[in-house]
Amino acid sequence: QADLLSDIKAKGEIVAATEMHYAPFDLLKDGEYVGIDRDLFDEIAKDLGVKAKYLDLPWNSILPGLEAGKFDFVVAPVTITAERMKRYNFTLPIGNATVALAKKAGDTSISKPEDISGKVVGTQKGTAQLEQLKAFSESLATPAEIREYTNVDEALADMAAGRISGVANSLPLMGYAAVQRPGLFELVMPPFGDPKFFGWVATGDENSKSLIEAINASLLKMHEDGRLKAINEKWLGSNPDLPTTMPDVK
Amino acid sequence: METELFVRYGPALLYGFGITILCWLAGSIGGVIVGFILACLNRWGPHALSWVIYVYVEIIRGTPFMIQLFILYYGGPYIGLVLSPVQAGITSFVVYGSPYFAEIFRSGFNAIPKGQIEAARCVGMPETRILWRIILPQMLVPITAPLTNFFIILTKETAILSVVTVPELLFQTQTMAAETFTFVEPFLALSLFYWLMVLVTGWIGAKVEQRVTRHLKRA
Amino acid sequence: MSKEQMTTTADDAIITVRNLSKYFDDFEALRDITLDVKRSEVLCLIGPSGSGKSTLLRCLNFLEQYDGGEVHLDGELIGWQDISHNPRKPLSGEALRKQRQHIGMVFQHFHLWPHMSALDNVAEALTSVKKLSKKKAKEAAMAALTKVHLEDKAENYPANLSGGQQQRVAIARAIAMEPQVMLFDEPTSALDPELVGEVLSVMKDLAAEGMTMVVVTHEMGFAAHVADRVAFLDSGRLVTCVPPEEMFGREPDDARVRSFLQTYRERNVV
Amino acid sequence: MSKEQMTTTADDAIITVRNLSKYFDDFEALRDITLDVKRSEVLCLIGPSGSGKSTLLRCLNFLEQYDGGEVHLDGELIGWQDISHNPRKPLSGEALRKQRQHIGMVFQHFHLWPHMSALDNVAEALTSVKKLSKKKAKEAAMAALTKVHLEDKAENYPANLSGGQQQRVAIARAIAMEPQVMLFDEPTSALDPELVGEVLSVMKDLAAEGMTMVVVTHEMGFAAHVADRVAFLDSGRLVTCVPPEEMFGREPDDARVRSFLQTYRERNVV
Amino acid sequence: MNFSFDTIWHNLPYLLAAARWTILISVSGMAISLVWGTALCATRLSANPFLRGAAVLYISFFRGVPLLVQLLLFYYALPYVGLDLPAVQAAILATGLCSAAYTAEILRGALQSIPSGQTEAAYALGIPSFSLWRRILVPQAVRIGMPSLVNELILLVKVSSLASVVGIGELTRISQNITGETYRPLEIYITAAVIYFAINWVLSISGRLIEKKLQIG
Ligand SMILES: Nc1ncnc2c1ncn2[C@@H]1O[C@H](COP(=O)(O)OP(=O)(O)OP(=O)(O)O)[C@@H](O)[C@H]1O
Ligand SMILES: Nc1ncnc2c1ncn2[C@@H]1O[C@H](COP(=O)(O)OP(=O)(O)OP(=O)(O)O)[C@@H](O)[C@H]1O
Ligand SMILES: [Mg+2]
Ligand SMILES: [Mg+2]
Repeated sequence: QADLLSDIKAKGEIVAATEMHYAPFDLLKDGEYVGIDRDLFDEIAKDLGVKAKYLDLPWNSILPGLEAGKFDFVVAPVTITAERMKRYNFTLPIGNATVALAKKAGDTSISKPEDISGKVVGTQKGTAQLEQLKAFSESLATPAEIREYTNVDEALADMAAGRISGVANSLPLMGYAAVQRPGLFELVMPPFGDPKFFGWVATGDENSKSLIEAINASLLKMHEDGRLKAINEKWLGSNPDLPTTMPDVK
Repeated sequence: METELFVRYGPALLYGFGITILCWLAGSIGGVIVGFILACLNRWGPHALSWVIYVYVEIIRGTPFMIQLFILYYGGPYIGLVLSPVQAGITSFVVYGSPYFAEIFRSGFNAIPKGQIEAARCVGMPETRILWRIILPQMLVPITAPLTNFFIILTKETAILSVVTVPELLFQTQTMAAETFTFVEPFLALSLFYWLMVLVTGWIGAKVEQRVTRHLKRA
Repeated sequence: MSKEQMTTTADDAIITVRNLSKYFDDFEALRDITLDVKRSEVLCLIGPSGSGKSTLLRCLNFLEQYDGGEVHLDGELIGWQDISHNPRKPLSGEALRKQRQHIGMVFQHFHLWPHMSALDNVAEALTSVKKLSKKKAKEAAMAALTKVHLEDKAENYPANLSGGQQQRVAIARAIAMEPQVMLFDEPTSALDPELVGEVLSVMKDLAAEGMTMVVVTHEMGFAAHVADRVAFLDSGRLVTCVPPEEMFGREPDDARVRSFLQTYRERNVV
Repeated sequence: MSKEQMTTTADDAIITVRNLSKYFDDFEALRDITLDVKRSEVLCLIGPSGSGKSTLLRCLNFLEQYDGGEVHLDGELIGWQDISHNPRKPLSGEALRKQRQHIGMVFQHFHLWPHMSALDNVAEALTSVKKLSKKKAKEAAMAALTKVHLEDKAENYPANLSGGQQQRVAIARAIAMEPQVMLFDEPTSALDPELVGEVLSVMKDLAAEGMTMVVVTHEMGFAAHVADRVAFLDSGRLVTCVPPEEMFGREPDDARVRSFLQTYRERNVV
Repeated sequence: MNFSFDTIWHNLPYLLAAARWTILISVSGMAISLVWGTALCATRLSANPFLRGAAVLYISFFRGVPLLVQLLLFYYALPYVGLDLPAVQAAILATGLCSAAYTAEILRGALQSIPSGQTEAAYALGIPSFSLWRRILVPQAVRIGMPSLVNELILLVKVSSLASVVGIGELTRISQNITGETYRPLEIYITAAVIYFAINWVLSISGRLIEKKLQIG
């Protein structure tokens, strides 16, 4: 029986894939990979006593790549859902994935999430946040029209171009966009829908179990010694309340 | 392989296929027409115009479709050009394809021996008639294959339309993949649909080629 | 120059060539050719290979843009908009087309359209230029093909015709248009003696109907029989232009012409 | 048929044609041709346009796959793997290539390669078949071009050559290879009388050097002067094959031949 | 819209660095495409029905299946049969082999318009088929097909962006990533477009030069 953790330790290197296109978790700044995931995982690799090597892949090919064994682990933030848990092994939460809304700066018609009622809102297709947004929209008097984009950039670009009034995605992402282009985007508080969390994933089979356990242990250690807090404050300016046990998912 | 997936996503996939075919046909036929006009203007039009056409061809051909589409759709509104996704998709498809077609037609023009055109001029045939009766039928010999090639390439370029939320085939298969965490099945469906289009295009191309090369077959 | 000369041109000249010259890059293909072709005349051009016969013919319908001098057809300047202007500007395509309608041509290399049957090759211009109905055009084309004994090959593509058959299609294509002037570039090069005779008689008929013809040929016998005058070209210059009796009948004055004709004479005493 | 005939073939025959027939779809282009060509012989093929002269020539080097009968070169069957087998299977490309190296050909339509200069047209096969060095090949090519008086046009592309010049390049290209047998398809059709004389003398030299030649021609004078025997084809059949004196010297027996030659005789009394 | 030249200026070095991958993959792909495409075309026209059939099959497969899927096959499926190609090689091979199918068809089309008499002339001289192709057929086919070939090579440059699915940070990918950080897609994409244009323009000009050089007469 192969064991991923011992393989990695024997190699002295863990190859982790992500899409370097999900600020503030993963981004390419001045040609270098940085972000919350990077900072966190560097620490974890240190704990494991191995070197971390990062790969940039489009989201479409990350999970197929994982299954084909082209790399060991996915450090992209993946929203923890029941359906996904059937197929993959998740780590403990590493970020808040609750949906939040961004609007065009200066748009006075929207001051709270419910104001999207009857308006057009964009989001990334195939995400857990889309499901949340749909559910939320249904609960409104007049539901919002929801447009799905292959990428959140395009949704934001379309909002800047004036075709849509809001973009919904995970709270950290929307917050970061608002900070980066203050004159253009604005975060609408509070987040809405069910609280959701991001985790990292490994293959769903037995031999990645030990790796997940080791990473979880390392994460818990970071919870305690304040490294997690420091990293989050560096990127978000605040510290999300992340659970230290696996959250309940329906 | 989970076949019930196809039952569940079948209608969406078919719908996407329809949109793909619509954009592809409208875009590529428009592209052929514009390309042909460009090639003709380049050959018979005033000299200054051929420079304009050269610049157009080089710029549009030299830059990626995704970026053109992005600029048209997301940049357009800044100059007051607001298009719907399908409108933008078809427009940019026509624009994107035309320089390639123009170049293919140019190569076709070059392949006709000068003497045959001289012979046509000598009997006083008008230039348009020469184009239709002498040049076009013969230039189809060398260019049917490249034309078929490019129609086939365009079938797959439709995938890029998903960037502007055109609900085409790739868009639908991505939804399927994201919602079900399967990869083989959606890609299989995608490949199958494209393959179908390519098969039909290739078949038509072969038929056209057979027809236009009739005179080359020696008994 | 020329303006005065032109006005002195005999009234019955349909083509007047004045001081014509043509360069291919540095190579002087025609030098200072001056020549008249009278209405209904048959003028044969003879001369060594590469002497400029085809080039001269091609200048007459402006397939070559001549560099110096002028060519007039029925008093109309061929090809150029205006001779005084420098550099010269060619006529528009449409104007050229009008001029060329009156001038038929049979090419040295035939230049048939390979994607059309023999019949369609002949019928094409009848529909598109003469505006005959499809049916009429086919009939007329068939008549022209019959003149050159090709009625049974009407449906063949050029690739499936023998060399002589191709040449005859080219002749039929040109004569079907009934132009005022016909330019023939070696119209019998691929024909057997019998057919040469036939083509000769076709041309005699045309001449009788008043068609003007300029014929490049290497067959002296042909020239002797069909021509009103024979012009001899050498290295791009017009050496002489005289009736055939003078050219072939007695020992020519010019040494170049003499040596040219000699080999022929010797060989043809069979 | 044939097997026995073959063995009775005269020893000095280099080409033996037995019961050759060729169809284009339903059209019978050659019917039952039987013919020998002796070593160093010059055989001229004459006959009306479309009678099958080019087709016969093309069968000799298997550019046309003949349907019936056989062609042997130096005792070797040309083109087919095995004649008894039905349907016949052609030789592999490589084997055909070997056979064709010994047979040169000048085409009726020249078939020069338009993207190569005259010199390169001639030099090409010298490097790729005879494996001469580039330099040697160019020298030999230049020598061949000089033989046909084209040394000053060596750098021209075919499009920039006159008809006669193109034909001479085609001749130079074939003779530079020094094959055992040469097939000429109307090698002088585009040449003026003087050059016809020159080519004739080139061919006489080749014959003296022992080359076998089959020449399709429409110039009876040429045939009379150069041929050892003259074959007359009509509608795909070999009507007669006799020495030129017999063909031209006295009134021929065959009515078809007689009428064919008549027009020619009349016209060439210049 | 406030267009930010700063963003462009700041990120240009990274885009240019990424363009190196684009160039590496597409130039290597072109080499495969042209050489293999010519061979494929010859096979497609060969007298042997099996070779011909194989070429037809090859062409219909590589034209029929989306390149993305081919690339995924090369990278993710070949390991199952024991051929584990590194990402760059897989990308080069996939783009080159796919493009060869198109190149072969372009050449085949062009070859058809070369009069058969020219081939016959070569046969009659006993010119070996390799020389026939190299010296007589290909130069003329290239002249006639050059605009279409340049089309194909330009498409190859652009399609090299698919290499991102196997983790190569080529130009399109990096510009998307930078967009994700700067939220300035128009600026970044226009810059990327200019870089693509520069690469393709070199191709196009070379194509025209070759075309001129091969012009007859
Ligand atoms: N590929 C072909 N398909 C059908 N018929 C053909 C083909 N090639 C030649 N023919 C016919 O076969 C006959 C013989 O042709 P061939 O070229 O051998 O004649 P030829 O004797 O050389 O005539 P010419 O003196 O005019 O060149 C002609 O009637 C021609 O129409
Ligand atoms: N396009 C061209 N470029 C350069 N030189 C040319 C061109 N066309 C013809 N020539 C040259 O001009 C001269 C005259 O050519 P032309 O075709 O008029 O000769 P010709 O008298 O018809 O000869 P032939 O009897 O061999 O057909 C030749 O020496 C030829 O090489
Ligand atoms: Mg000439
Ligand atoms: Mg013939």
